[in-house]
Amino acid sequence: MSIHVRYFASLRETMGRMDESLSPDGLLTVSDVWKAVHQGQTLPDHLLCAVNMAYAKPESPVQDGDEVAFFPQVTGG
Amino acid sequence: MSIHVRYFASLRETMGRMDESLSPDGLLTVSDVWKAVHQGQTLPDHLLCAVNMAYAKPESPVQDGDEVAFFPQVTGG
Amino acid sequence: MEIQLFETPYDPYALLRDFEMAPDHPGSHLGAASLFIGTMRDFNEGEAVESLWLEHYPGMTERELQKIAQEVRQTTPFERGLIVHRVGHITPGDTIVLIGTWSCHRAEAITATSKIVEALKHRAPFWKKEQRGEKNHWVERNTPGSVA
Amino acid sequence: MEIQLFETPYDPYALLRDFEMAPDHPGSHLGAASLFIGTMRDFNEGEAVESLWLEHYPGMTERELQKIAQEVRQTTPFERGLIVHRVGHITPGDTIVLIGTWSCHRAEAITATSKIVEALKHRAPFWKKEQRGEKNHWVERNTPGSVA
Repeated sequence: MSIHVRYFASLRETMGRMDESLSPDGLLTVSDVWKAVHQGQTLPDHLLCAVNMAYAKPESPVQDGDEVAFFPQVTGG
Repeated sequence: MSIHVRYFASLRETMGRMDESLSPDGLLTVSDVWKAVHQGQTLPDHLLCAVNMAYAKPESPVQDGDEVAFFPQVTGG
Repeated sequence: MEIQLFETPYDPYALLRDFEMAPDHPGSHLGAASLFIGTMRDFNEGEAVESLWLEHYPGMTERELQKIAQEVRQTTPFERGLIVHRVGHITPGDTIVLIGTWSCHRAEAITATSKIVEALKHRAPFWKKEQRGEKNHWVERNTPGSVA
Repeated sequence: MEIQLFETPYDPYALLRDFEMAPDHPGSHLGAASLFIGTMRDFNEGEAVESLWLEHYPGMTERELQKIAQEVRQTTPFERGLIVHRVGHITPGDTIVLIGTWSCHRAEAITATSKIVEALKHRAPFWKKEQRGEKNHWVERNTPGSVA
């Protein structure tokens, strides 16, 4: 299994990819997932995150099979 | 000349007429106009009044040629 | 402010489309429209209402609606506004009132329409008479469950 | 709550008429409808905007809109609700968002729609990218003069 990571909008462009899959080993929180793809850097305050399509916090737990998404402030409407 | 008095809605039905014309003699205020057609009675609190199609008060002045209207609370919308 | 009073049924959506298509409607500059539509209900206070008679004060009604729009505009600016109201004989499902404001900013449009709705209910010279079965009666102000 | 996302232009008024005609719409029981319509403007911050790209998060966007509707309904009950949003390539004059609530009471409809509009702007996963001349850029949250 794995953790499916997705990026949207400007972050998708900055990352240069829409999504990727990570091995769940050692990834306990959303923050850990971010660090795993950013050489240990902290998740910036201005980014939002979701686990399985519901808003989450950096400290929210993640499990094998989860979909974790990162994106900038929303601007719809 | 004269003062044109108009009634609307339930008051029109109670009065049994839509409008009437009064001689302006001695009619200085809206209240006086009401008293002239009600044997000296005071204008009841629950009624509204207008002079020349703008809301007025019982003490608002009236002049020869004015249109004075009395009606119940409004219920549009 | 455009004010329209109709003695016969009107389609609020056809009317809105026409309003927005008009040459003086600054189309794409206005990002936000806030609309309120009041429809005649077939029930009031648990009783079936067959029809409604809506009386108004021709001349004063239009003036008061213009005044309301101007007053609201002073504190809550909007670009375009529309007030439509039925008068005369009305049956359930008919649109009674349509109020719309258009603005560049959503908060202003929403607040302006809401203020116009409240002011219209409290000040505009309209009076409703309900027909329920054999009886008819003038609607009292602030009837619980009053229409819209 | 009915949620609709469109990739191509839609006519908000045709859509509203269809919605009210639907068999499950309790027609004449609902006296009040409060509607908000957000349209793409052709100017932002004084510059011409040629087009907009609206990205969303398929699946989460719909869920979040349902959550917003449910939360608003708990404090401000309404009978029926509709949220429509464009995604993809949008040009000036296109309707971006349509929010409507129907209720027996005008205050509830007006408040519910207003709350849904605010929550959608702040929480629903949509992102706008503006095309101005040769440049395009992602719209920042709370841009002064931001659309609607």
